[in-house]
Amino acid sequence: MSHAMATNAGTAFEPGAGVYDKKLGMWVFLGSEVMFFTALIGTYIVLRFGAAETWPLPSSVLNIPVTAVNTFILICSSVSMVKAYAAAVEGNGKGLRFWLLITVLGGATFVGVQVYEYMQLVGHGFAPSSGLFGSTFYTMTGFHGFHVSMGVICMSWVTVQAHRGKYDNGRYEGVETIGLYWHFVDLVWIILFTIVYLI
Amino acid sequence: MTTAAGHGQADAGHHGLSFVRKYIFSTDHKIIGIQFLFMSLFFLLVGGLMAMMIRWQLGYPGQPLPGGGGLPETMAPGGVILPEFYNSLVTMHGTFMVFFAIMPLLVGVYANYLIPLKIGAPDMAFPRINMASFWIAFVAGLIMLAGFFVAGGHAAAGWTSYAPLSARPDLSGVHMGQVLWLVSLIVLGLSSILGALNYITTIINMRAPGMHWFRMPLSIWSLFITAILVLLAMPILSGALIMLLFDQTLGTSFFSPPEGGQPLLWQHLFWFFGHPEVYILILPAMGMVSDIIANGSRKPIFGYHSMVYAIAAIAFLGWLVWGHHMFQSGMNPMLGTTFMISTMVIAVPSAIKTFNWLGTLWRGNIRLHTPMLNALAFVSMFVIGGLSGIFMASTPVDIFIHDTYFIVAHIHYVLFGGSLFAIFAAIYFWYPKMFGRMMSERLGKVHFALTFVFYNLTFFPMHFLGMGGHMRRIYDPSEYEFMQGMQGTNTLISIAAFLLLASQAPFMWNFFWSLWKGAKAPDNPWEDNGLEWTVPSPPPHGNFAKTPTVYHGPYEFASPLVTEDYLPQSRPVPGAGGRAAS
Amino acid sequence: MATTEHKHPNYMAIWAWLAGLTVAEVLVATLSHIPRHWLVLALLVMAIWKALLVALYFMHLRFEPRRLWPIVLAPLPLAVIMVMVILQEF
Amino acid sequence: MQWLPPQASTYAGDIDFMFWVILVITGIAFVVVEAALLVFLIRYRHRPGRRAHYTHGNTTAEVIWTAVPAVTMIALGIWSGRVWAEIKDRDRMPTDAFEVAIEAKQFEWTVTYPGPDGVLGTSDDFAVRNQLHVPVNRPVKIHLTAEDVIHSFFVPEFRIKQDAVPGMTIPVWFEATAMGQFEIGCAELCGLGHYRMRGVVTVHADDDLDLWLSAQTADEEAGT
Ligand code: HEA
Ligand code: HEA
Ligand code: CUA
Ligand SMILES: [Cu+2]
Repeated sequence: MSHAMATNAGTAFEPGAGVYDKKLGMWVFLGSEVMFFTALIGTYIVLRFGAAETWPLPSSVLNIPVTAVNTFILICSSVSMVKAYAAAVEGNGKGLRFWLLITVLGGATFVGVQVYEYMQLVGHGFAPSSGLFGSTFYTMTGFHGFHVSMGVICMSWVTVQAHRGKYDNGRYEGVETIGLYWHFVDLVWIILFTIVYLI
Repeated sequence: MTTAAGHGQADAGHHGLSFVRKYIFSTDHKIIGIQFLFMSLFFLLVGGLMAMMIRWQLGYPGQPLPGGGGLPETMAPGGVILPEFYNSLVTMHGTFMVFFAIMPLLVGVYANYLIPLKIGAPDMAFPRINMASFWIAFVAGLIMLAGFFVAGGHAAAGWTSYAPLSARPDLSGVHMGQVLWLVSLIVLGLSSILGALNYITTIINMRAPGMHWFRMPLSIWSLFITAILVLLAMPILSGALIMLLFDQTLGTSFFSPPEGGQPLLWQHLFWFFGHPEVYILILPAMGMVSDIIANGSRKPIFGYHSMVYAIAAIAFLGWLVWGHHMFQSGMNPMLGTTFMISTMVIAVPSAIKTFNWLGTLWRGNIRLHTPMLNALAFVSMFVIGGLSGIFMASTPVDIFIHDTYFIVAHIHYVLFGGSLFAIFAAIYFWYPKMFGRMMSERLGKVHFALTFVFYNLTFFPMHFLGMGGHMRRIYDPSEYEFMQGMQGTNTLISIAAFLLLASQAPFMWNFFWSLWKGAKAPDNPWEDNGLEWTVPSPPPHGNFAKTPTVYHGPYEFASPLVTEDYLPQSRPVPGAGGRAAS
Repeated sequence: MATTEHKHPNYMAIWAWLAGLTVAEVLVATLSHIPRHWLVLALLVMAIWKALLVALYFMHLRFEPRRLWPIVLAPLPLAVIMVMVILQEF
Repeated sequence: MQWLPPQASTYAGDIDFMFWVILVITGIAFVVVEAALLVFLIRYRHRPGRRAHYTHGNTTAEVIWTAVPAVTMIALGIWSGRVWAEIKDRDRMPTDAFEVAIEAKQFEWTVTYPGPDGVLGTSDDFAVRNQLHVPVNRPVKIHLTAEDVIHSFFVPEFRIKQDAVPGMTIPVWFEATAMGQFEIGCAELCGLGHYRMRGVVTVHADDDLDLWLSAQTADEEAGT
């Protein structure tokens, strides 16, 4: 109907970004998330430059191997997410539910390992009040963990909805949208892991 | 695939909704806009009353505040305001005005109310997120108010909350108050971001057929660009606030030097948000004023395209100038020079806008209705505020006037003279659409005249205080010899300020009286072209009975193709449109 | 709503890349004899590479209409400007 | 109401001059805008039967009113930058200056003088509260810092203002041109005593300053 009207209006007219509202909304939201992490990561970079001589070597404080494994887990959960999405597009309800479950489990494991890591670190006397490294480390990884936790909660809900058949018959939009968030959180971790743990 | 048709008509089962779903937890953008209106007017009044206490102390230092005997001992024993309470008042005046009055008035009320109506959409893209945005803002407001009732008093480090004063309870004596200030603004940030993503998505995806980018009214353009600023600036503030909160509570040391933290980092983050923020507070005002001036002049807006580009340019340059708040902060002086140049350049798009407004008036057929009067006041007062910005932008001059009342004068010329006059204009202009009743023109004009006079009497003399070196955020200027001669001016300002508040009485009366007793509003009382005027006042749930089609730009006043001097956007007239249609 | 036009990229291959790069990063980080700035550079390149893989394939940005790109990319220059300018303080 | 305070430092005149220049530029802009506004309001007010002139703009006019402010602003920026660099550029501060250190803290200024050896940071330095004594017609360089929160060192007659930031030592200089006493204000909100964080600069003739300084050191020694 709208196309007929558009011709009436004189010129060919195509509104929008060419993607559906939810996806566009999620991308826009992720733009704001980029700025949020910019504030945290930017602070880290600035403070670290300002105190370059006294900054501890990350590997002397942090447990790199455990976190490397955790990184791998998060990457795997991103793959399972994308598998879930592919299943949803193909209308494969069974695959969708399976891969969503894997994703939720992956995310939950990641958060669990992070909690374990925090407990170890605090046990060794490395806390948020441990100077600039403590401040920035816990704020950045903590807010990333918070994002993963929110993702796990939302993803669990999506899994429940999937069982109720909400995404059957190729109605994949909801899965794709939450997936974007999930991958974004993974992407942030990729950056964080490198600049906080390795550099 | 995502034309307006994809969204269909939302007008289904509205009558079945309970009162609560219809007026409290409503997902209708119009109700949400009105909720924001009531909330932010309330906070405007709160901020105004705090200003009166500030002015009392400055006009009559040390004398008991009339009616202030009821205030607790910790604020004003015997009605005499304490220095720590004064600092809280200044902080909260700025905070409430900026974050809970002007910002929600522009971005909460008018973005919500106007966007779907003006682009021909049934509602926002995400109505439930929209509702959440209001209620989250409401909660933030409550948290902010709660700060007055906690031990140690409310936050008292200025609306800019410079660290380490704001980070160290041992140095400021304020802990819970600062924490609540931080939490409240973090919560508010979430609300703003949810609002912004809604506005952006709606404008990109839900324009009616024929509503090209360059057929959008300037109010929508400015709200769109403002939403982008909100979206990208608020999270920076949130991040900074969170770190400050951790400094307050968890013993981190981002902004406190003993452990290596950087006080200037807070200022960089705050102003990287803060300058875009002040444009968030002016761009929607400029957009709505453009609509109203074209309407009042009965003439197409002068230079529509350059108006759009100027908005975009101001918004973009707004990201590159934050350092002008930090010239004297100890920032690298060479950065200061860079920031000065970028700041100066912002005068150029502002000049374009100003002269285009004048160009719109030129050879018009000017109707001086109340919205138009307020819009004209916006132009003339914003220019004063903008021009005083040039003084401060010049680094050497800023050495002297930084942190003096010259800055306070600038703030109020741009924020009251600019934003608030535009808001008054918008309230008078769209009130008939919102509530289905006309406001009294006579009372409106009285309100305008009194406000205009006392506003200038209040804020213009502040320039002279600033030139005399009068610092800001000073509880009792008589401590300094060089300021003692300024007491007379201070008292004069205070009297004018009290009269300024009193001048709002006709407005409040008009506002509430007209809700019930105002004349019934026709669909298009101002003979305007926007799509919102083609639907009943107030518009039904779902807005348009049938998705409208847009045939030309929004400012086709005095078009030679029709006999009326206006031409609604949805009325097909072949060949109409001028440049705005291209 | 139309279905997506593109066929799915090989997700497992991307996964292998990501995993491989992660291993490479951890190994590179342990090399202590190369100059530090080269090490940092190498790590950053690998991190950005991984981030791009996720954005382009998992978030299928590669297959989205080009009109979406400005929205996605808008924040990045601002982020860079902010950090680079603040770094001028040192 | 008053205009700018008396000038008592070498660059006070430069700053004030910039101020007047900007006042003239903005004054012209102000008059043009407000006059046009008023004239248009009166000439083009609504009259029965009148119809507005139908136009969407004029490119020539727009180019002019874009270009004129652009050129003015950039010129003003470059000019201001020169004056600024003279005052605040840290590499261009006078080297032969009388040097003192000031530490701001809630709510006072601690001024540290170099002592008899004339060098700061040695054991014979001595400190005085809220009293800055400086020579006339000779550059003074202050090493400014803060102990607790941010303060701002402000002497209106000298047209100097510089924040004092904990964790940073910021150089500031001025050269007083008039003898006498001037007030030091704190221009950055620093807590509940911000409004009374007042100090005094006393500008002496050279010999007087030496007298004062040696009197202080004598006191110090007598005290210990
Ligand atoms: C709505 C809000 C708003 C707006 C629009 C502006 C607009 C501008 N502001 Fe303002 N500003 C504030 C709100 C705003 N400001 C606030 C709240 C503070 C204080 C914060 C705090 O510390 O608490 C502040 C502080 C502030 C400072 C810091 C001062 C200090 O602390 O020392 C500076 C310095 O450069 C500045 C500059 C400017 C400039 C150059 C503009 C320009 O955008 C103005 C451009 C407009 C014009 C120039 C007028 C129209 C143009 C013409 C008529 C053309 C002809 C003109 C010429 C040729 C000059 N502002
Ligand atoms: C939009 C913003 C805004 C507005 C409108 C105002 C309005 C006023 N301001 Fe404010 N002010 C700021 C923003 C604003 N201010 C900021 C950001 C600061 C800096 C804070 C800081 O330093 O941290 C500041 C600081 C500030 C100071 C400096 C304090 C100091 O440094 O020590 C002073 C002193 O006089 C002052 C006075 C006033 C006065 C007298 C008004 C009067 O105009 C008030 C008049 C009253 C009203 C405008 C309310 C009218 C109410 C209605 C119309 C509502 C009607 C309601 C219904 C219909 C339900 N303000
Ligand atoms: Cu020290 Cu204000
Ligand atoms: Cu600014």
